[in-house]
Amino acid sequence: MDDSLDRVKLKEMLKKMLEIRHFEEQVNDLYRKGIMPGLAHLYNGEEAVAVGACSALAQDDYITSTHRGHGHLIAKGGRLKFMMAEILGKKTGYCKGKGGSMHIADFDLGILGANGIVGGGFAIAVGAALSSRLLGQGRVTVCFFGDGATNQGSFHESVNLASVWKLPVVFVCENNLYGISVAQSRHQAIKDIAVRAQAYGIPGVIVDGMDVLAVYGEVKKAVDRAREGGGPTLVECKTYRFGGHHVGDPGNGIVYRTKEEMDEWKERCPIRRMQGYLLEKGVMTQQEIDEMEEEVIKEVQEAVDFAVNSPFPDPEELTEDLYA
Amino acid sequence: MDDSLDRVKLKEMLKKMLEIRHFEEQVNDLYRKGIMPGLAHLYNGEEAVAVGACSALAQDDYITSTHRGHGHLIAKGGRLKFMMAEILGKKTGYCKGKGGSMHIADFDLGILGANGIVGGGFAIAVGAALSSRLLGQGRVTVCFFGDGATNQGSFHESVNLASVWKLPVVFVCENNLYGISVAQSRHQAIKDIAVRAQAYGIPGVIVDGMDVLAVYGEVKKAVDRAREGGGPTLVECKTYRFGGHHVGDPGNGIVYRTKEEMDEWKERCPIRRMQGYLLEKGVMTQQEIDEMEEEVIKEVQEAVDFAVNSPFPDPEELTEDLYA
Amino acid sequence: MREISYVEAIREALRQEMERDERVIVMGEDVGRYGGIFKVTSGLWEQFGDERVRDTPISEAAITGVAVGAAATGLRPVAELMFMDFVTIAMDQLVNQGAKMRYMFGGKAKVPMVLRTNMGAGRSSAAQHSQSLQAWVAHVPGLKVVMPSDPYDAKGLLISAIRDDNPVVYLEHKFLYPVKSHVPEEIYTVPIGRAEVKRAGRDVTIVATSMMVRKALKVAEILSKEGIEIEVVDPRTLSPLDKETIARSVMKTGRAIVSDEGCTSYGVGAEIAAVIMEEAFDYLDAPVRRVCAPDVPIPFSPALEKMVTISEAELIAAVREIV
Amino acid sequence: MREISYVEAIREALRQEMERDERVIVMGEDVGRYGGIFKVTSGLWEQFGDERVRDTPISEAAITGVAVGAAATGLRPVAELMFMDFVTIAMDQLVNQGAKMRYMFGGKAKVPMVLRTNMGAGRSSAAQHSQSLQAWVAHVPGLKVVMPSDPYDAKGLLISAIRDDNPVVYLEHKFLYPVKSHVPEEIYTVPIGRAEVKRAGRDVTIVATSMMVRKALKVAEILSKEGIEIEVVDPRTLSPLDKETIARSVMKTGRAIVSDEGCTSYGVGAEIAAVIMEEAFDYLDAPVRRVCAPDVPIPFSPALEKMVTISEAELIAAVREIV
Ligand SMILES: Cc1ncc(C[n+]2csc(CCOP(=O)(O)OP(=O)(O)O)c2C)c(N)n1
Ligand SMILES: Cc1ncc(C[n+]2csc(CCOP(=O)(O)OP(=O)(O)O)c2C)c(N)n1
Ligand SMILES: [Mg+2]
Ligand SMILES: [Mg+2]
Repeated sequence: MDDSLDRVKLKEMLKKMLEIRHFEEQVNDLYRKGIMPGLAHLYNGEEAVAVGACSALAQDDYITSTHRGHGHLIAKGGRLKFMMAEILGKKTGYCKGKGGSMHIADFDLGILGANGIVGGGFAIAVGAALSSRLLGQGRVTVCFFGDGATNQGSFHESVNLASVWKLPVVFVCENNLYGISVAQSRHQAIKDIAVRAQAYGIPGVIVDGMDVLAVYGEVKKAVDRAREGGGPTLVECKTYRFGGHHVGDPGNGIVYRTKEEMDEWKERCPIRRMQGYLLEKGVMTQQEIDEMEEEVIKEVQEAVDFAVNSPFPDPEELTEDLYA
Repeated sequence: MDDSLDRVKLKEMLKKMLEIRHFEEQVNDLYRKGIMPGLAHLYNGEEAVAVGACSALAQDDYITSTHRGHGHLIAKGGRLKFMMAEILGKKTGYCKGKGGSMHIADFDLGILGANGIVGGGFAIAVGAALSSRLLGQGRVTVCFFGDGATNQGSFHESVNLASVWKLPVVFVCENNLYGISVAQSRHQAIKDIAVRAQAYGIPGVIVDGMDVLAVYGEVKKAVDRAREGGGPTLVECKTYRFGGHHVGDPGNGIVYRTKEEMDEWKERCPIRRMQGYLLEKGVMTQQEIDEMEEEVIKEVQEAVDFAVNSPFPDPEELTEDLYA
Repeated sequence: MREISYVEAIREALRQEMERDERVIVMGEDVGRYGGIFKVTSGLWEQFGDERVRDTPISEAAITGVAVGAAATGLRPVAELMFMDFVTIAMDQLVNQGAKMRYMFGGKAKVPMVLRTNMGAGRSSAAQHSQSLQAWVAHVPGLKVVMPSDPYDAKGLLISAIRDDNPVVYLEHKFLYPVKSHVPEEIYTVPIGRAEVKRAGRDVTIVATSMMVRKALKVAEILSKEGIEIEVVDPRTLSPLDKETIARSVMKTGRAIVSDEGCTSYGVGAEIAAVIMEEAFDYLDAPVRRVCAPDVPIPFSPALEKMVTISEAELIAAVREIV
Repeated sequence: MREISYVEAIREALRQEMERDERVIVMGEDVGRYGGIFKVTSGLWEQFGDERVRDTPISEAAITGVAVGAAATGLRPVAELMFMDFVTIAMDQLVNQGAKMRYMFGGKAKVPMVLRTNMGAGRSSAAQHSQSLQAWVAHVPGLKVVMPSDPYDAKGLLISAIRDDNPVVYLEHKFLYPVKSHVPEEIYTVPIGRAEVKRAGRDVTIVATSMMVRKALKVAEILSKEGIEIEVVDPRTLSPLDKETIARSVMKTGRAIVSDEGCTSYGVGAEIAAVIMEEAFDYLDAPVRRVCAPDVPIPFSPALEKMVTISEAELIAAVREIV
């Protein structure tokens, strides 16, 4: 167990993972009920990555997120009710309903936004790191992205720039083995995305993305290194999405994945694993865990209620917020 | 000495290098005299790369070239007079004057074009390789590019695609240590571009780009491998441009390079080196070399005369050649 | 008469051309076994296999550039960008390479490729999955740009596009995919560069693109009951634009509305309005009205998004203003 | 009165703003010690050093995207693209990220960045180093687009652009760089969104952009001797466009020519022509004439290139046609 992690923090990590899981289940439910407009890309199964990584950050550190962003936002402190309201297109949402699931941001929490463009966040993350350096702020940016995104030109340009300028940014790859339906082996001829670090002369590490403490440990090292001026690191987290590519993906992605593979990964549920660890180490009792889950369920339900009961934006808001 | 190289071929390699050198000197001259419109990026110093690589290709193999393309085109068999006429904007040029120095192509020779966009040729090369594979042609494509171009997103996307599809393409990097004024150490945090091959699970090799036989040898291996279905290779040639970035670059690039560095590299002139080799091995006598050079000078002069005496395009040609 | 949907018509065109010509291939993200996220290429992978129906990495620039290179060397690739919003990533390959290659090389190259993608808002997909950027590509010499508005044209224009020796941007509309109409089973072409009068009328011309053609036809139906006869002209091709057919209609009606789903300013409506003024100024009884999208990014919330997707009511209001 | 060149005016604006505000930084290819290939940033690296005057790798997408990210987090970056042709590589970062960030996030972000680049043909640089793609960026809500036509506006508009809290595309013209005129040494701003009547006249309005303003002024001079008085209106900003000033002029003259160096079809001329028709239809005595570039890529050969760079003679011919 990492010494920097006290009991409070450990519990918080579990709580965040539970929040993500239950939040996503509600989103899925709202989609099925026809209450959520559009689609959403759920984070179930990958909770350890967002929570492990964000636990290594201070409040004013930055993150950039992706189309699969709910987990990152919750892990960085995003308020469930404003998120849920946004996802339902409500005036009370983080972006007044203008953004939706793929475009939630909270600059006060250093959340520079989810992104609908695969690879859209890389350069923004590097830009934030440049600000931090030139403004002498000591802030570190964590840039989240998937395996599929590592084939975008913007990955290459951005990591190269960050490395040659030695900027304080940590690239956290969620290798969930697929970009929509295309398996990693069919979109790149490498198994470990971490090897791509060598192309930029930066460290590349591989970590079990189903183990929140392992993710925390590696990202923490990278964040410390970045903060001390050591430049970027590429951290590859091996993980898996339990659901489909988005809420509308038939059979949770059974068209391109086998049931065996899905079951195998579900066995490695990061939440169950963390619970086992906390029980084993005597940090929490089963009863405490159950209570925590109850509380989370309640919080998420409150967020849903808030969102459902919130009004839609007014027509005159259409042209607001375009120019500063 | 590579067995596949007979005396005829060795002499041809020297001749091509001489053609490039003298051709470029004439281009420079035409620029200084105000006869050449626009600018041109000369290949002096890098002759061994183009000639070594193209010597490993068959006539119907493909190349894609760059803004610094004269050398590649000559090496692949481009006709000097049509090239020179194009560079002067004449109707008799390869592209009827529409392209100029940065846009010469000869599809009959497999020359898919120089390119004004740094990084513009990568995907085209991969596309040609895809054609070759699907049409069962067994053609290999050599894609030329500079060190600076390896920071473009298109490099990454194209090499990745070629590697995962195992296409017959060889990526030949001319690492001349600078992208315009920016030294390699200031545009990427790696010394050997060949390491970038690891990001795609393909072989990456480093070769002395001032040694035409060394270049030939490595590219030949890569071409054979590609033709046999082994997929792409990244070949990094360490080289140097003797002149400035383009004909108008003050002091041959002295603003950002030291005289010592320039002199040191000039000592390693690939043409002198090849001449020494041919003399030493008894392939040619000094007199034969001198005669060859005379002949080349004459040929280049003929190209200049042809170009200078050719007419400019007619006004009605403006709207021709736009749509097929 | 057989009726099939727009998405089926596109798929049929692809299948028939692939059967006819081995050089035609399909490539893009998730176009293989998954059949494309809008199911356009569904079934093609099963029929033609991995080599000719190619899933790509998420690399829009390479997808487009590889299509350019492949087209220049003997294939006839049909590349798909999942959403038109992603053409932003591929503009160099499309515009600097694909569109200009032939011209720069003095006619030495030809680039017979099709870039298929879709435009249109209304699915609560927000600002990066809803754009209608046709004005950009139509501004580029060397490209052809087509926008079929019904299943018949969808099939015929795609076959023309595949057979065309130039790069053609083929723009589908998300809301047209399920729309059905008569489509012959046999192969036929709809010529690129030819507009069509989709409904004749004497009072007002509506020049409409893609989905707006459907809406204009409905509006024509409605207003016909009031005695207002609208002529609906569908350019079908934005570039090269069939100015004659458009001008001829306006010369007859004297009034014109242009409706396209791109943003109004510097959009398709501006060009068509300018052309009408140039070609039919003396016939115009009123200024050409643009009924295009407001100049804002596409908002997520349905409450706002419905204001940027042009309604029939807006068209009706515009007609009433100028008749 | 001090006269300096356009390039010096731009440089002075950069220098003065960098002196005034530490958050202003410059980045781009070869902008540092080399001073930029058109020497715009010459001397800035010496004064402000490596950290604030940053040479970048050849990565236009990252240059633009990093500027977006830096702007959203407290810097005020001025990024340079060496030629406007390269904006093709950066469109996602500029359009999907920079332009939309504020709107998508419901006003939470601001993106005070400037993207400087240059347009215009005539240097025998061929099809990929000569384009004038202003119509593309002007079509994008969330961006502002300015095109100074003389040194005074160049300085004042750049200072405004740097101080603006929105992404501003700042378009220079290669042939204006050496042009000199009066430029005050002190800091001043020229407001974004305000057109200027560069010369008053009663017979014809020429709405001209960038270099075409200069040519229009010369033509006005020449034709004035024949008694034809031309009013030259320079929008200066394409987005937001100052429709009032343009319309007011045309209401006075009744005749208008629009001249911009982008390709004619779907170009800037179309928008301005459409706006004139919308705002001043009843005052128009003739259709608005577009004198823009022909719809071809820029050819290399001077013999052909001179036909795509709009000449004063063409403007004169257009004036004669409509007066
Ligand atoms: C530029 C761009 N191309 C394609 C898409 C469509 N798309 C959305 S998510 C996705 C897959 C992304 O894969 P990965 O990066 O591995 O993330 P994951 O979805 O697995 O979390 C694709 C192709 C997009 N949104 N943006
Ligand atoms: C997309 C793009 N960006 C920038 C340029 C301007 N430019 C022309 S050559 C060059 C340097 C290229 O460096 P490298 O790839 O190392 O090739 P070298 O010139 O050294 O042969 C640059 C920046 C360009 N032509 N295209
Ligand atoms: Mg993935
Ligand atoms: Mg170089």
